[in-house]
Amino acid sequence: MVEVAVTAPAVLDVHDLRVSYAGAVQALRGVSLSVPEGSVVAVLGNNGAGKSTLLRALSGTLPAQNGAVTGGTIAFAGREQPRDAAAIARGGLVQVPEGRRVFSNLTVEENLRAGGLAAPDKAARAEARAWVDELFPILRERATQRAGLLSGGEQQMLAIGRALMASPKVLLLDEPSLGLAPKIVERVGEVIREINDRGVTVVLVEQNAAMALSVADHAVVLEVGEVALQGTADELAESEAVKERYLGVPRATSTAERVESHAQPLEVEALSVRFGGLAALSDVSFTVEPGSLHALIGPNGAGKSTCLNVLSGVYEATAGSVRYGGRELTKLRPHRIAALGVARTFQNIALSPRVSVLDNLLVARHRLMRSGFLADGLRLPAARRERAEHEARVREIAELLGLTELERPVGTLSYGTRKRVELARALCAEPELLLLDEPVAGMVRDESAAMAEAITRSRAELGISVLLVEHDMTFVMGMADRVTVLDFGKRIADGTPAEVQRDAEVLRAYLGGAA
Amino acid sequence: MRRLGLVAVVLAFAVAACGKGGADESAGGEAAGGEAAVKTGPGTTADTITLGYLPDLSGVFAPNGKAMMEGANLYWDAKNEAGGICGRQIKVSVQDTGYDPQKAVAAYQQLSGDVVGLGLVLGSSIVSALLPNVQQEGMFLNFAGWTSDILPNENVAIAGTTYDIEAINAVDFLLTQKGLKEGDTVGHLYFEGDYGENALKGSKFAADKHGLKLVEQKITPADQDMTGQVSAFKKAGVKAILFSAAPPQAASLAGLAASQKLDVPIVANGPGWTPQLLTTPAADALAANYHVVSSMAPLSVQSEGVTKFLSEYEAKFPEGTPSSNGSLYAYAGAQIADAALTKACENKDLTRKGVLDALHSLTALDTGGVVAGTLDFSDPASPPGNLVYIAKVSKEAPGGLEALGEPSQAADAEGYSF
Amino acid sequence: MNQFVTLLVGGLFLGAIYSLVALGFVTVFKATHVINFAQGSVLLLGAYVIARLHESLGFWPAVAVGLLAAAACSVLIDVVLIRRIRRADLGTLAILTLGVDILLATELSRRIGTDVLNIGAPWGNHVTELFGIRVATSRVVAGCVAAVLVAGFWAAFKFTDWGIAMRSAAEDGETASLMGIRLNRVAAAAWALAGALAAVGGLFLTSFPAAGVTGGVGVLALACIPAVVLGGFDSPGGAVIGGLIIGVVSVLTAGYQEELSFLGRGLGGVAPFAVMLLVLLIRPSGLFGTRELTRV
Amino acid sequence: MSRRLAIYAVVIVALAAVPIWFESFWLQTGLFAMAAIIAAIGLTILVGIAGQLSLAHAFFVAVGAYGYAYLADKIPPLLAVVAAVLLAGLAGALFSPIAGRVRGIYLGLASLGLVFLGQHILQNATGITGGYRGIAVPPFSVLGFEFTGADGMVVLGVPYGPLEKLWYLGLVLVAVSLWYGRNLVRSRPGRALATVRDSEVAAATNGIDVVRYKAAAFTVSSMYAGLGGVLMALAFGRIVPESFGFLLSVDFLVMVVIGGAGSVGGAAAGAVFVTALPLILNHYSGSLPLLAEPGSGGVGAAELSRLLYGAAIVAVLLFARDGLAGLVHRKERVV
Repeated sequence: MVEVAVTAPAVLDVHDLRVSYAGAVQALRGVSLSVPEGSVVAVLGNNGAGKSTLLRALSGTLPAQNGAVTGGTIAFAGREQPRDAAAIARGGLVQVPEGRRVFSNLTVEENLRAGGLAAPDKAARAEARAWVDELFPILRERATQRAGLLSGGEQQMLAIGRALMASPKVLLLDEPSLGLAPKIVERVGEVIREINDRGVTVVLVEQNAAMALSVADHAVVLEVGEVALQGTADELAESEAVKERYLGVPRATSTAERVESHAQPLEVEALSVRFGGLAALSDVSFTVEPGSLHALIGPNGAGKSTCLNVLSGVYEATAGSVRYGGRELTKLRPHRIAALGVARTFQNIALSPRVSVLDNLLVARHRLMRSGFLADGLRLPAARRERAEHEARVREIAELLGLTELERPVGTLSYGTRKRVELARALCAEPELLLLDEPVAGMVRDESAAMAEAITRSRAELGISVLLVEHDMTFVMGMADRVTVLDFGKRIADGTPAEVQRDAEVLRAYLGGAA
Repeated sequence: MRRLGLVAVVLAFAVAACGKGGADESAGGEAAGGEAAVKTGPGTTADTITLGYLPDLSGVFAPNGKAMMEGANLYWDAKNEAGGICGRQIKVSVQDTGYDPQKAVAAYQQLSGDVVGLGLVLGSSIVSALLPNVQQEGMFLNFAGWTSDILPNENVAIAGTTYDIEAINAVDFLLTQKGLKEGDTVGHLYFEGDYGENALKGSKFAADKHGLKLVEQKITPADQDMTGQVSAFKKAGVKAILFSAAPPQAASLAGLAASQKLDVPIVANGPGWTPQLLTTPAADALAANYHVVSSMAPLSVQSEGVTKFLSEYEAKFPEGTPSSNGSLYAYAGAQIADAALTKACENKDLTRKGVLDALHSLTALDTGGVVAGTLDFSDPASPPGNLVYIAKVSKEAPGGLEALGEPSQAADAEGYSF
Repeated sequence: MNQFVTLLVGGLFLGAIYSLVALGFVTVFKATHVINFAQGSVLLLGAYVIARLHESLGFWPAVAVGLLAAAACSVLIDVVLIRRIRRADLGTLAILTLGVDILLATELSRRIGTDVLNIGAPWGNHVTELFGIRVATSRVVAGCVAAVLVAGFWAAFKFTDWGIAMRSAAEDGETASLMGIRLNRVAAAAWALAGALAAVGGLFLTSFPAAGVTGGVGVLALACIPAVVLGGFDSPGGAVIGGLIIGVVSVLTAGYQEELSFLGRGLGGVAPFAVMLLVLLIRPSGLFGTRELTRV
Repeated sequence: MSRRLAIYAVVIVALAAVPIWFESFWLQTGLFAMAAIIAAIGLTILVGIAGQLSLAHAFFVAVGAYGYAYLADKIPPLLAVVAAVLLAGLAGALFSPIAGRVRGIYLGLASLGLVFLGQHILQNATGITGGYRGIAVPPFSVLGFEFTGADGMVVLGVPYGPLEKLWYLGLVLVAVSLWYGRNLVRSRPGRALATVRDSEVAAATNGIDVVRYKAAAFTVSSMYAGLGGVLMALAFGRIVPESFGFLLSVDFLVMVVIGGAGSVGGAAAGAVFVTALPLILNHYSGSLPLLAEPGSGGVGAAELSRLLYGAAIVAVLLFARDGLAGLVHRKERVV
């Protein structure tokens, strides 16, 4: 494997790193990366490609997610990296976690002090403090406010400032642009450069390729736990490979010819959701035609999942309406919505890990089965017959998705397989409308191809409508009949895949100013 | 497989044959003792008589339980050295109840097979749990709890009189000695459960009889701080306080009463005292107002029973006087069991029934002053004794209590029905 | 009226002591998400050590040793046991501490036996008069000490580096460790503090008007559970308020037992739990506790 | 197949033969253990399967026990059993509004409050409960067959008293409870409860009415508690409030946890361990050399069993995380 062309001596040197979660899931499969002193290195890749895992390995926070380094080495400043997160931070390798994670009950001032605890001495603290004030004057104004009340952008600034208080040698940034408006993203970019100019080495993990490549010297693209591409930022920015990864080139639509669907239209009208101050969704409208495959896409933090959660009754809508057939969904409790034949999957799998695949699938039959505490507990013939019938049907569906070993506890399966179980469970509910939340996040290309295949097939065979939430355009373009694009909670485009791909707004949302 | 099953069945039955069914047979019948044949049954052999003891050694009353076993061992060791009863040594078989009826029942099941009777059982919840079996197997049970709820009962022996009678005597004492008058208000601080509520029965009776107003304050052993209770008493303007709880509460009560300028006599049941109280900050307050009414002798009484007990105790435990009344209770209990067994021996019948009859035939047992007066076990419907010692706290007296005069009895007690 | 005031004051002072013990519960919970059922026997340990040593060492040194013993014991529980299964669920951890509690309580009450050990406080059974209300001096002292400790605790929590590390760790352990905060140290500190607070509570709960240290003192910590719950498990302020409420409630129910007799006598012990249940019905996470919201 | 049958046959015969060749101490201990097993299964369904932490179990056990004792001399004992179980179930259902609102530790400690309230009621509602004196438990009888020693029944030279007869009743009840419990875990309601435990959101979006199922979990587990209570009462012959306090609740939770939360078999094992350990240690205290003689100071059998109990809890939680059940069949570690 080719190392990044090293100019300065490497301050951080990762060699053939392998990480797995809970013994089961291989998250990194031999990643090598060397970070030259004083450089900015960007790590790109899709959800689940292993970016965050790489950072966790570097900052020693794997154990919290019961993951572990199973092979390879990490050398920091020429020495073997200690295992304990606190020790690492005090050693000068400080991470700004994904989603900022400021201490929202502490004041801005206190947050900065918390960061300062890792600083080598008083002098360093004072110096760092001065610098932070200079970098982020806004934090000075807000010093006494609770961090939770800051805007997303301000929180990102605080998170970075908090990390700088530890006067780091190397700064790890995890998705700093996540869910931030373009202007602020640009500001973050500038900040990173300023920090770098002060001689702090930066490792930047980003989905927003444009932003990352604009600030980075070197970059690597991870794909399912391996380095797929690497080189200088400029090379990668030009490379077709990257473009293609972030803007699917339209393939021949593999949409199976529509079967007659008994589903009803799902009409979302002027839907708005706000959490406290910030608006997660504002005034979003679209319609899912019966039997169609409708994709809801947008960069992370665009409000896709929020939308799905409202449709399935998990979140309350602040305004607007969602009608399925004649029924208004926004007023119904989730299990009532499910009873209407609306099934969903979850982005971060929500299966029962200790329970067998079969039983996890049977859960979805709940609304279709009748037997209760008495009949089941006493194993009355009726109950046994019912179980037999439904088990048979569940096995069929499992077959359809190529699931075997139905007796194994779900927790022992690989990530990809669990994703398929998640889909299978939704299908087992015999839905009319299927809501899929990022079904291929973190899958290898052929895995996700298989998933796409499975979705289109089951849709064709079962004649259901599908609303698919996905941030990976490539995946969607191949299969969707219609695409709605969200950005910062607003609908920025709606149309056929072809139309959407040509839409300037969309390009900007995905590739930032670059495109 | 059928064969396997068969084997199992056969096996089971084989074992059964030589099982417990056989074991029970051997009990009863004539013992091959040397001297004149004495009828024996479970718990008695040619050379031993076994008594069961069921104290609490691990639960809330574990400390008392231990003290009790001290007292019992003390008595029986001496007795055995003196040759035992009926030429037999007395064997004490102890099982812990942890003051938990469940453990108690199991413990009982375990020793009931080979004891002639129960030398001592602590706690009325325990006794109630055991009674069905005890009655069925017709053995006597010495109850370390002076509640009349248990009466009438053929099987239960109590050392002295009951809490309600003590309370009646207490009121009488207040009327005659402490200038309590009709129409006055009296407070009664008592434990939830048999002890307190039985005493309350007595105090209510006496209160009606003498037109006293009674202010009840019920507490649980967990309550250590009597602030609320005392201020309630103060508000009600009580002229005296009856106390049927444990020493910790006594200290709190007396101390707070003093601090709230509630300077009235306090009269407690036997369990309300331990010499330890004199080491607490409330010592002065106690010395000023605290009295104890009990059929158990204060250790300062110079009767031969008590002096004997003390000398034996000091011989075995050099650190001196017993820290808890438990040991004296058990000692008295042992005296009663001793008397019953001796009598049974004279009647040449050491079976459980024999012992029980012997017990009921005791009409004037003298414990040498350990228990007030003489004890009459002939009537299972009333407690064997009705005299009580009335004692006052005194820092000089051994055991911290100084008896006021001879054992006495309140006239009211006559009219009292259990 | 006068009685009411007397009871109220008495209750507040008793409550002040509960507050300290409750504060211990909360500190441990915030730092390590453990419901520490062993708090009761740690309290007993502290009181026991003081009672045993005050004659030989004198009162104040004995207190110092007692506090240290309790703190050390508490820390040991964390370092030796809890740390090994940090990420276990609440129930498991709670029951682990229950196991420890059984061990400690059994051994201590075996040593104490029938004795009622005098805590040997210099204020003995003195009484102080506050605006015509006579209160046991020890309670007044307790009140002041509690006030000072709570204030100090609050200040430390708010202003010191330790406090900030503590609060950061409580809010988001992983991020805190990314900021170089050593979670294990924070945890140990919290447990030590809880132990010391328990010992102080023990000292006052066993000095006048209570009789002294008996085997049963440990269960007094049970009375602090309702205090913690209705205050809100993760809120130090809530613990203090909760403690005061419980103190007042239990003293008042005892004082007005005559008037409340229709509810059955001996309410003192139950009332706190009844109040707790009512509060939970209205506010499912206590008065000041933070709601945990369900995430997808 | 036939092998398993054979094994079952042997086990059944062995269990059936126990009263014939074991002392009454063992029968008594066994009965208490059986009562505990039944109640513990109930709690493991609530805590292990449905994930609702509860310290109120002793209260529901008490409802069952007192319910039977109070009713059995007014209506036929068999009906009294049914009524007592239903009564306990009702009590559980009535608590579920709180259970519905309150989560996690708050639920656990709120339920703890229930135990203390229960104690207060038992002590003060003297009309029904007999207060501190408790009440005598009428003997069980079905179709005129009395579970007492009155009929002087003798089997193979062994007089069959109440204990011997109750033993068989206990066996039947335990068998039924185990059977029902196992069925429930892998049934529609069982799956629903497990899903509620792992993710209420996922449960709801799969059409499961979360609130209703939480209530159901409490009801079922309380009914188990009630049945356990009835057997416990019968084993006692007389019940008093002290038997149903805080410590009993703790014991039940310990049974479930060291048994391995969610495992019916584990709960049973835990129940036997917790109930029998102290009794048996006492039993052999005489033959254990290191122990001081009761009353002579030093560590007695009683303390030792308490200490062992505490140590056992700690040890199991530290070294056998999945509890006794986990020791039996090692599962693959799950995420």
